[in-house]
Amino acid sequence: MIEYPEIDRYASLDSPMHRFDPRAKIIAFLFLIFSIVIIPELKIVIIGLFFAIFLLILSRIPLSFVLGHLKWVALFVLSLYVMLAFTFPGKEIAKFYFLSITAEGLYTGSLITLRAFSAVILIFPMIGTMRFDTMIKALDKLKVPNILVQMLMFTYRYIFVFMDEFQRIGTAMRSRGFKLRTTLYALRTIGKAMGMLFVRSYERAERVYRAMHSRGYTGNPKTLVEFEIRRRDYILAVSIIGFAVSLHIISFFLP
Amino acid sequence: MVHISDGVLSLPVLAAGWAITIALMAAAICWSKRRRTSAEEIPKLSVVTAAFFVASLIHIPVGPTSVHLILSGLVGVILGILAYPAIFIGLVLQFFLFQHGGITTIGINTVVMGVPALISYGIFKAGNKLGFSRKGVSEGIFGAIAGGLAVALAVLFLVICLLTTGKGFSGVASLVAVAHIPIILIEAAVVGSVVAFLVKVKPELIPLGGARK
Amino acid sequence: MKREAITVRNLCYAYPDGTIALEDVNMAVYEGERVAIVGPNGAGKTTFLLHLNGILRGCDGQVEVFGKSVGEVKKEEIIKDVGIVFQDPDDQLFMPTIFDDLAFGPINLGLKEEEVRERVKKALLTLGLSSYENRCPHHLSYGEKKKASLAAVMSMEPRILVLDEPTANLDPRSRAELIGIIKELNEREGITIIIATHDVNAIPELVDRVYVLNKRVIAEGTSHKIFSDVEVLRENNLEVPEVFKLFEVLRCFGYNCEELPLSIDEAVEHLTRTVEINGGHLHLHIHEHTHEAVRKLKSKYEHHLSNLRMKEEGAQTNGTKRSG
Amino acid sequence: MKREAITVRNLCYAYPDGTIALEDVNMAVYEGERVAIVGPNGAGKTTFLLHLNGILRGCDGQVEVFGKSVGEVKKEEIIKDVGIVFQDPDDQLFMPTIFDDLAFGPINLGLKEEEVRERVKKALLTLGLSSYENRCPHHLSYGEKKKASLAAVMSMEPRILVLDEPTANLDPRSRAELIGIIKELNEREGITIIIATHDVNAIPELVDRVYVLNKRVIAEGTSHKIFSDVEVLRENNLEVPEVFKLFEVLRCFGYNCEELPLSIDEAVEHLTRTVEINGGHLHLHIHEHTHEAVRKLKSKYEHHLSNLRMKEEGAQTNGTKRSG
Ligand SMILES: Nc1ncnc2c1ncn2[C@@H]1O[C@H](COP(=O)(O)OP(=O)(O)OP(=O)(O)O)[C@@H](O)[C@H]1O
Ligand SMILES: Nc1ncnc2c1ncn2[C@@H]1O[C@H](COP(=O)(O)OP(=O)(O)OP(=O)(O)O)[C@@H](O)[C@H]1O
Ligand SMILES: [Mg+2]
Ligand SMILES: [Mg+2]
Repeated sequence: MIEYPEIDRYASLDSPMHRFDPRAKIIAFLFLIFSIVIIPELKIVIIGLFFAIFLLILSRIPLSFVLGHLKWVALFVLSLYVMLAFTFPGKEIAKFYFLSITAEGLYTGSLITLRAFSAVILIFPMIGTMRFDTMIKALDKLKVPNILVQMLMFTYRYIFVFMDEFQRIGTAMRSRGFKLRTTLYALRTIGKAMGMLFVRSYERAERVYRAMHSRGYTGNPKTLVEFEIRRRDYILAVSIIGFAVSLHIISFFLP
Repeated sequence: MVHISDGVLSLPVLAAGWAITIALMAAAICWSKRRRTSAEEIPKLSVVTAAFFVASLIHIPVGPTSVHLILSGLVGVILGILAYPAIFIGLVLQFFLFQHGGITTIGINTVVMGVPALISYGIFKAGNKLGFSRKGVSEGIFGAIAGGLAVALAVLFLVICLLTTGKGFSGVASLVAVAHIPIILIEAAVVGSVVAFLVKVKPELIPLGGARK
Repeated sequence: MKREAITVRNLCYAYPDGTIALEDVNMAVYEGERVAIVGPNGAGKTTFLLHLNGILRGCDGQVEVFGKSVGEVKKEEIIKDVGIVFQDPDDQLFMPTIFDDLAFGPINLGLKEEEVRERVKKALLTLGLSSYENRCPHHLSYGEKKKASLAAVMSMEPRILVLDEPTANLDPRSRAELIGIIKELNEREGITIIIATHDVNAIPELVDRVYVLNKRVIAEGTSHKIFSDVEVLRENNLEVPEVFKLFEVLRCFGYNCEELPLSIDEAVEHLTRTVEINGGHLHLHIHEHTHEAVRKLKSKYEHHLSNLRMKEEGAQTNGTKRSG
Repeated sequence: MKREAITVRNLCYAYPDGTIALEDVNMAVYEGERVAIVGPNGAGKTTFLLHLNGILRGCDGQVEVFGKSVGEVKKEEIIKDVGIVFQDPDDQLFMPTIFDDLAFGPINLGLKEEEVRERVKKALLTLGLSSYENRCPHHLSYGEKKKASLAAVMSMEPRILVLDEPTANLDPRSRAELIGIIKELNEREGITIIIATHDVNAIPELVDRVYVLNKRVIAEGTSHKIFSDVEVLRENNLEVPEVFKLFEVLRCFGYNCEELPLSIDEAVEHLTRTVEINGGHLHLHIHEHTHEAVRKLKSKYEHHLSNLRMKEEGAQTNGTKRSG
């Protein structure tokens, strides 16, 4: 069984991050993420990482949930780390047979890894603290082009449609004895089944769209949540942005 | 690995990625508005985008490891110009939901995958001009070319990005390129067969296919 | 005379792949009526219902809702009036929780939060789903989903309720309850009801009038009229309700009457009346034609046996072919 | 004594989200039997059926198929014996043509092309689908899909056939045909049949034995035994077949018998016998208790009315709460 991508599973908790106005939250966090990933200094990146962890703890999202999601990132980033460590030209500090690890490789690798982890960790206090449809509405309010907002919303919804269909076909295939191997037959079958999966998801998506329409959906995302930006939100947003700017000021003055 | 994660690339590359992406998206959206892409096309756009998203979760065993599908060529063939915003949305969701790739790199990643998708569309369109058989065979062949090429070009762009970020990345770049060779082949086969299948079963999805009109 | 709630004139529809689903359909449903649409699998019932609130648009045919032509007035106008419950509940439940799904319609109608919550609560209560409020629709059983999808439409409080196969996959009690709820909605709140269904046992109790649809409208009338027309029934894969069948059996045993009852309630009334007319007594007996009549009756309802026999013959022919 | 085809011991299952679907289920189905599983929506019927060929695995409970423990022997062994037809035919047909779909199972069993073709042909013939071989499944009507999904399982020639709601959404003729086909498969080829269904009118004709499932096994026995147990019926959202109800009405009019018939066939037999015993005649009359008895009977079957009343009260209470 595949797991649903429920990034907003803990959206119903209560924390300063949950109470943060969605629009201000999105802008402040995007600013912070963008600033951290271009910091050239490892030391400053570590400060950024700690700040990210601080915001994560503030959001009360269970750590186990976040760690589960970090698995993927770790896989990708760490493989890059290893590749860089061995291939980056520079001062050699260790050698295995014909492969050698360089100090510059390790430094660049660490820099990249920590930046990436900071960015991913920040995603949780940012979008894990509001429901996905709230985020969609916030994006709409932020004047993101309507076609993109709608595509984001429908794609999100259809991902579940797809995964459901995928799961059903998978169950049906297994119950008739199919096993995924690397034989030509298996690959061709997978190809056919994927085509079918696609057609069926398309048709189902069409029906879902009809159902939404027949319940009054007109293209403007609506939710029960009303946005109201208060002084507290401004203060929080300005301090996050201020922190991001100060990271760069420090790194500029660092030797 | 086609998605570059946060923190790898230098500021100029990131900025250039966003600039190109915003420009192309604006163009695509203007174009669709002019053609009055009505509300009814949103589901089609979104389903294809969702397929693009879910495809990256299907792992096919290759020797000791497994690779996942990319399908950017298929998106190009089906959606045409609008493939670009579709790939953008797909990447946004891949990061938001599964943390694949990165958030600051969405701009450049969209260029890396989206521009080849547009080129694939061009090739498929050219094939259409030559005349399709309506039985799915020639569509399938062109679909395969489009699918394989989309990945090959994406890898090329990726390598260029890595090389411009720093000299030290040449080793990584060549490893990445080699690792993608089997993916190009698998992708060509899968996209080709899916296109051939769709032409037969759901022709309205492949507007360029000969089966309609 | 009552106002027409739905008027359909010369409606036809073909799917993009060329399948013709509807040809020249005409129909009129009056305000406060309950109407069933029956017909074989693939007759175009679902396709027809999708035209009633403008989801599908047929060729030059016209659908009017309370005199407003669908397609000419704004879509919201129609949607406010006509609520459709789809055949497959998976199509209809698209929000992360049941609450959100029920709130979706009212929110889109632009109602205030207070009112939205009230309507959701009411719909949940009506269908006995109060404890499901925060569950995820994907993780329900089929029958539970079916009820939730009805609740999601009820929360919009439409004046016309269109139901596609509402009783399929429901357990018998839920089915009976649903029938009760539909009747209640109609009787107490005056909601016009249109139902596509294969559940012939529910029809007599549930509706006032029946349309037989098979690409076009084949027949129209009260349940009694439709279920007495053996030709129409046979040609449209229909059957009569069990109660009716049983009274046909009783007739073979000498039970005397013109119009046979279709539901248990009618049966009770009918028996009482017949007994009273006959001076408090009723005689059943085996007369000379009983066995013959019963045999005929049985063969009338056992399409499938004749069908299978045909298949066996087919198999033999085939066997010959193969060896030949 | 017959061999046990399926033995289930102490099966329990909870979904990942914590919903408990099955608790300590025990069941034994003998070779060549036809067994129905009934129970309210959300009772765990579908969940249970998915255990029979190992798609789901419950906690330490055991499922044995012809003495082989599912989970201990190779999966293919079990799949060869147990064929499952899902509730929704769309879940089952995933190949571009009907032929591919029917060939899918046999190919996976590792059969030779010749044999695969033969089996596909036979399955198509059995279900009367021979002309559909090259059609695309998703352009078929619901009834045709339903038959095709049964054919896709039949081509694997299972010794045990498991069906989830086979009659839902079928038009009455297709339903009757399907019932006929299932009986034929059982009688002619000795296939053991297990059916989860809400279609109480089909049960007496279709199966030999009934299990009432509601998380655990509540009751077990012949249709007659189950349908006479008012308590079990009420508590598990079940109802009796229409024919049975009608004979209860007849009983109020003085029809005298111990065991009431459940299907039309039984009714004919029953009437004939009763008339013969009574010297060729049968008296019905309104006696002093008739009206009272009928009233009682009606209230017995109208759960939904009492239920609705309850809900109204609930609504009122709720209203009070809100204003308070
Ligand atoms: N999306 C589609 N594309 C092409 N043909 C379709 C599509 N949907 C339905 N059809 C065809 O249109 C006809 C009418 O279908 P429809 O679903 O309206 O039948 P129905 O009366 O609702 O049947 P059922 O009782 O089985 O639900 C059928 O022949 C069907 O195969
Ligand atoms: N994927 C799932 N995740 C969590 N809970 C589930 C899931 N599927 C079903 N359930 C729950 O498990 C219980 C049993 O479901 P199941 O589908 O087996 O019922 P059923 O007897 O088949 O009902 P129906 O007659 O409505 O088809 C229900 O309470 C349902 O809500
Ligand atoms: Mg239908
Ligand atoms: Mg079920």
